[in-house]
Amino acid sequence: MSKVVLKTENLGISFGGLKAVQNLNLEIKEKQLYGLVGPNGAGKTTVFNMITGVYKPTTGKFWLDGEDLTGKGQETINHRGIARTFQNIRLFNNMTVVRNVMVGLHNQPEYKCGVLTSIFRLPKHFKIEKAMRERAKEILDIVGLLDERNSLSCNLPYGKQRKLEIARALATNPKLLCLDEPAAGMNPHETEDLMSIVRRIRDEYGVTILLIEHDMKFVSGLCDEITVLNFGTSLVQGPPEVALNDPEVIKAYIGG
Amino acid sequence: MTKLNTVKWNHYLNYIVVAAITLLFAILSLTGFLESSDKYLLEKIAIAITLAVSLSMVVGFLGELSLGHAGFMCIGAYLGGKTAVILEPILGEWPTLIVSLLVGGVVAAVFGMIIGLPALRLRGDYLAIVTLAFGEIVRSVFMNSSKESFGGSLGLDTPRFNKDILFIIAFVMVLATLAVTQNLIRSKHGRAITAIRDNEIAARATGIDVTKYKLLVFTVSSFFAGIAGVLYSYSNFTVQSTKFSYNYSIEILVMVVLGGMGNINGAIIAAALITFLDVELQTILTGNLAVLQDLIYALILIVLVVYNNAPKLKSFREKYNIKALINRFRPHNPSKHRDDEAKWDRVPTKIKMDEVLSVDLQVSSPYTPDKAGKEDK
Amino acid sequence: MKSNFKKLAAAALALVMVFSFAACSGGADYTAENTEYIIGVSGPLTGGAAVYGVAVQNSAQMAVDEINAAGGLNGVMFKLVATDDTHDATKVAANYASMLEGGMQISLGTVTTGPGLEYSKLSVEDNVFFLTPSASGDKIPEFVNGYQMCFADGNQGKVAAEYVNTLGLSEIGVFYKSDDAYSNGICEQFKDNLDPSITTVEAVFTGEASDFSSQISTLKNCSFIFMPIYYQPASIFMTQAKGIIADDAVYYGCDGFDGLAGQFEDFSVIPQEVSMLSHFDSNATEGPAAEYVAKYTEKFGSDTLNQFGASAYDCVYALYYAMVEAIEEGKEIPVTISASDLSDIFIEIFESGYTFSGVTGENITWDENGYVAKGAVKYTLKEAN
Amino acid sequence: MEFIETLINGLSIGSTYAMIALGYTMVYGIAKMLNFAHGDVIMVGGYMIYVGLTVSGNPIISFLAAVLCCIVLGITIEKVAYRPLRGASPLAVLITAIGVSYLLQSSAQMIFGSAPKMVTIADLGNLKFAGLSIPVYIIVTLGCSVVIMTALSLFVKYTRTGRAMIAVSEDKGAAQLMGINVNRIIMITFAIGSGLAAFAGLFMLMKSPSLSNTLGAMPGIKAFTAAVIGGIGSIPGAMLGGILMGVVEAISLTVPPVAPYTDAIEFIILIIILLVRPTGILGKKRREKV
Repeated sequence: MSKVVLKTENLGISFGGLKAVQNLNLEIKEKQLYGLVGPNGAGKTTVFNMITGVYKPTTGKFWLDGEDLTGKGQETINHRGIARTFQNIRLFNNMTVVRNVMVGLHNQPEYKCGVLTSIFRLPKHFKIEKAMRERAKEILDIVGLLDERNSLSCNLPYGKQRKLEIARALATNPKLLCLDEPAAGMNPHETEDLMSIVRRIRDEYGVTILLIEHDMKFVSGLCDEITVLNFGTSLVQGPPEVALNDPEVIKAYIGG
Repeated sequence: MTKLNTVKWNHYLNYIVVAAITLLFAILSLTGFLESSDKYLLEKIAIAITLAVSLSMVVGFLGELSLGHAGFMCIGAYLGGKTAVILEPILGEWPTLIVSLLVGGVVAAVFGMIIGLPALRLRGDYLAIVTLAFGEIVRSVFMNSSKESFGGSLGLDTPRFNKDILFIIAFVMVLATLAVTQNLIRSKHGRAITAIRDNEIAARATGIDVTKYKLLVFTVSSFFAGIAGVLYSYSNFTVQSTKFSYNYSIEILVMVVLGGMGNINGAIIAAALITFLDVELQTILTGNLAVLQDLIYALILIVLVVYNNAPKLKSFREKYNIKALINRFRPHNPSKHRDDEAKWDRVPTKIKMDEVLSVDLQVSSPYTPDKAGKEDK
Repeated sequence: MKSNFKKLAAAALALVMVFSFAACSGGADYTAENTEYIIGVSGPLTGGAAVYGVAVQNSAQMAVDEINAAGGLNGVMFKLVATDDTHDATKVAANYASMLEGGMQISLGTVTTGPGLEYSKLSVEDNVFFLTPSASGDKIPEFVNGYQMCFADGNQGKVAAEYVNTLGLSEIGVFYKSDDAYSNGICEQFKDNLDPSITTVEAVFTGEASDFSSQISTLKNCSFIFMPIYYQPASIFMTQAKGIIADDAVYYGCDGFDGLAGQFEDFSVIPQEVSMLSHFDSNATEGPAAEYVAKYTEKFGSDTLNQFGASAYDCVYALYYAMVEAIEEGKEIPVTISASDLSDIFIEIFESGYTFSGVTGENITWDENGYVAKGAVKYTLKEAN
Repeated sequence: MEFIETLINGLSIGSTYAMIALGYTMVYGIAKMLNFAHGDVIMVGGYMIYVGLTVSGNPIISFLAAVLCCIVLGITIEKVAYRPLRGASPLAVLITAIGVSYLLQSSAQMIFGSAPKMVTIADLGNLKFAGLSIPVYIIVTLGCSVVIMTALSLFVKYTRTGRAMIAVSEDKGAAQLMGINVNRIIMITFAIGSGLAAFAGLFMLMKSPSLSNTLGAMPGIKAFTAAVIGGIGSIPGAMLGGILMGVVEAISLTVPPVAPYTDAIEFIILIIILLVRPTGILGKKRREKV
């Protein structure tokens, strides 16, 4: 039995009386590819926002590797090992692709460098800059963006922007990588490509992956286990082929 | 490993140019070729550049709008000036200068850090008005100070430094400001700062310590504003708080914006140009023509800004400029693209003033559509 | 593409700067090519205090024109250069340098006190004589080259207090501008010299405030209000105080009140008595003051008629007659005389009991410090209705 | 009794601020720009009243002429200085606004000279009531501003144009897609804002008859502060903020030791309010969709 990376207990949040998510219990195990599916407005992104610290949950708690992270800030949660991508892409538009990834590397202990070191241009500054660049190139290679590394990120096509987001999140060396609709807006060929990238990240880096996706082919082809959300509550949990065929789920999607 | 220390000369070009100009004028000054009006002008230009470069760190790179830069300068001017008054008889001219520069800069920096705190909570215009308010409060405090402390409405009498040398010192400070600003911006820390500007939420999610960097930028920026203030107090016999009103902050902001946001070289050129224009208009348009000063300044401002920024004039701008002219004679060679050649401190940046007013989070919105349209827009 | 435009601008700037720097040859002999005596003055020609600067500029120009029309000084004409400092001390250095380098030999200093201190310190280094019409700061005459045509603030405050002490009041109101050197300067001396048995009720304002209802509330029970402020805010105060402050109260101001009458189309709308301590009476019906008022009004209208202008008019004449006296004493004043040499002559003349009679007083003299000695009169601008 | 008088003074100062703040808030809410030239439109309004009075002698005609002039001026400024920059950085617009402000001030000095003009609109006298003496203009100003605020709220809520304004303020692009002529709406906003500036000019002249080219500068900034305190973009907020600022100013001016610090106190209150409520008292809290 592999260990649990992310565990949530009765996680819930309400906005002005509206219960967006309630009583969510998840257990994501190490190196698992976990899917979060559900119709629009079911509260999937809200779950992401809670476990990455954008929102503070109103009820319940969650743990990463046994450490309680409930109510911590976004930066702290990222430092502890949860990284994410965004549904509406949020890149640093005025930076080149490679620098976007270098921002992701910012907090890695091996690239530590004080402000004064940089201001006075001590040799360490140059050494670290170079090392960061090399590392960023390696990460870009994984998602297949090495050739575009010097273009401005806002000039990339949509699909590549999504991949860049993944690369940036990966650069923060997470234990858990949360992908918010990574395949949205991609053509089937690109989706195929993305699936292999996600698998590769999991296999080579040992990162546990939690993803939200509407593309059922993508989910069932990739995920080991899924949770179906509807109106903020978990309908079914289990392997995709089982969960997706559950009558409740079909009803929720078709609209009963 | 040999490549580690390869210096990118183009990164230091502005530094070299400013240093060369300083040296040139220093030689001219020491050999008696400069009139005192030239020296005053050079002092003013150096102070303006220091202010513009330090403000561009906040506005151009951190992406926060500050309308209180003159407030930090005011603190520097009064505290540096007071230090100079007290210490000059004890320490002599030069040690006093160094101590007052430090005192003025550090105290301004402390206040910069304090004013950086609301920057964590407020965005866009709300922060702008808080910084404006801060500047006015500072001004009011010095204005109403007792005669013995800071001179009150009469102003603080400060020693004026030898005018043959002061502008050289001021330009050395410009170089220091430039070095610190550029080195900071062109490092991993600068990358984090620009990341916050480009997308604060993504920066947080990527683990950037937003609090630390916002405070850092405000602190460093106001440190140099304080230094500029001390220089100002040394270049005048009296420091009067009326000078440091929000109008002066706006004047500095104009330099930064005209220079192109996040473009340090642009800010330097704009600061020099505007100061030069200001002083020339003031001394050329005398008597009955004086009323034309503001008129001409305003017209130049409007035309420049519209020309530089109007979306409709974009194609015109791209067609007729020096680069296009040069490129006609020197074909561009795309294969020369080196690693990371894109100039990241030259990219256009935009401050989203209406960021706070962007679309509600649908799920969380307590406002139903008909309720939202009630009275407030 | 922006930066390219900047480059163009920068190139232009560099060119202009090189030319402007090249234009000056160096050396201190700025007056060598003068063909007229050049008088310089720096004052607020634009901005909130422009009315005072413009009055000085107009009046000084009027005096210069008159002197020139009468043949100048032994055939040599005078020329006035008025630069704009917008009441901002930091602009004075540039103005001073450009005027000096433009051949200025005589100076009227600055119009207002704040920039005046800066000006004094700058000009004392080069020994450029100035006789300021209206920069009334106490410190200004302390400079060896600085003389005032107006009363120094402290003096005004003292004289005003002495006058108030004779009135036998138990409580008076004081209304002043707390961020203004002139207003504070007078107020301080006034309070120091006031009989301690008189209690004061104070109200202040700052900046360019235009709503004094709160201050009026504070002062509404006072029967005598001392207002060492300029006439523009005073006129606002009086208009707003109508019906709130008792009709038989007295408003008493200093020379800043001058010009007040011109502010109102009909001064009698103010019920209270308005009087001031001044050296110039704009309501004069005869004598030099009346002549000046007539000439000025004809040329520039009554908008900017105030004691600043009258004082400036006197300054130009005082300097002219001082030069005449110097020549009579055998001194030579060639048209190319340097500012410093001329300053020595002026200082000698002014220190040796030079007497001048003009619009703002008769037999005006200066003490060794440069403070003016002339009759301060309490003018009643308007009787109580 | 003293206190009531102070309070009334505060309401009077505040209603002028509110009138200016309404203009700021309208323009900000819809065009999303800080119109730093707003204060100077007030000044132009004041001069127009002065010109009207000199020419016609009738306060009402001259006031209406001033409103008209201000509206035309507002529309012209928007067209010449702001519209070409739509879609550019908001800071660029801020700078042209400052340029326009300088332009108006120096033009006014060129045309009308540097001496302040005295404008006596009409002496309304004082109202004696229960031992209080209240100038009538205070009551007029207060009444006018309440009426205008209500009218403006109703206009925005119930008319087609008003609702189009809300739409534009929420999302320009979407409003355009819905067939709203964004340029026209922004033009109307500027027209309304500038018309209100003429009202503010009238109020200020009723209070202090001295008219100079810097008339609108400081009140402009104070009113902007008021608009932010109330929650910029909110019409009742502007009113509330204005009145609050006025009352604070009046109280602070009557307490001798703090009186010189009045401006500072107002700004300190602004900072405190923004720290507690980052979008002002009535400002809507907006969140970015993540």
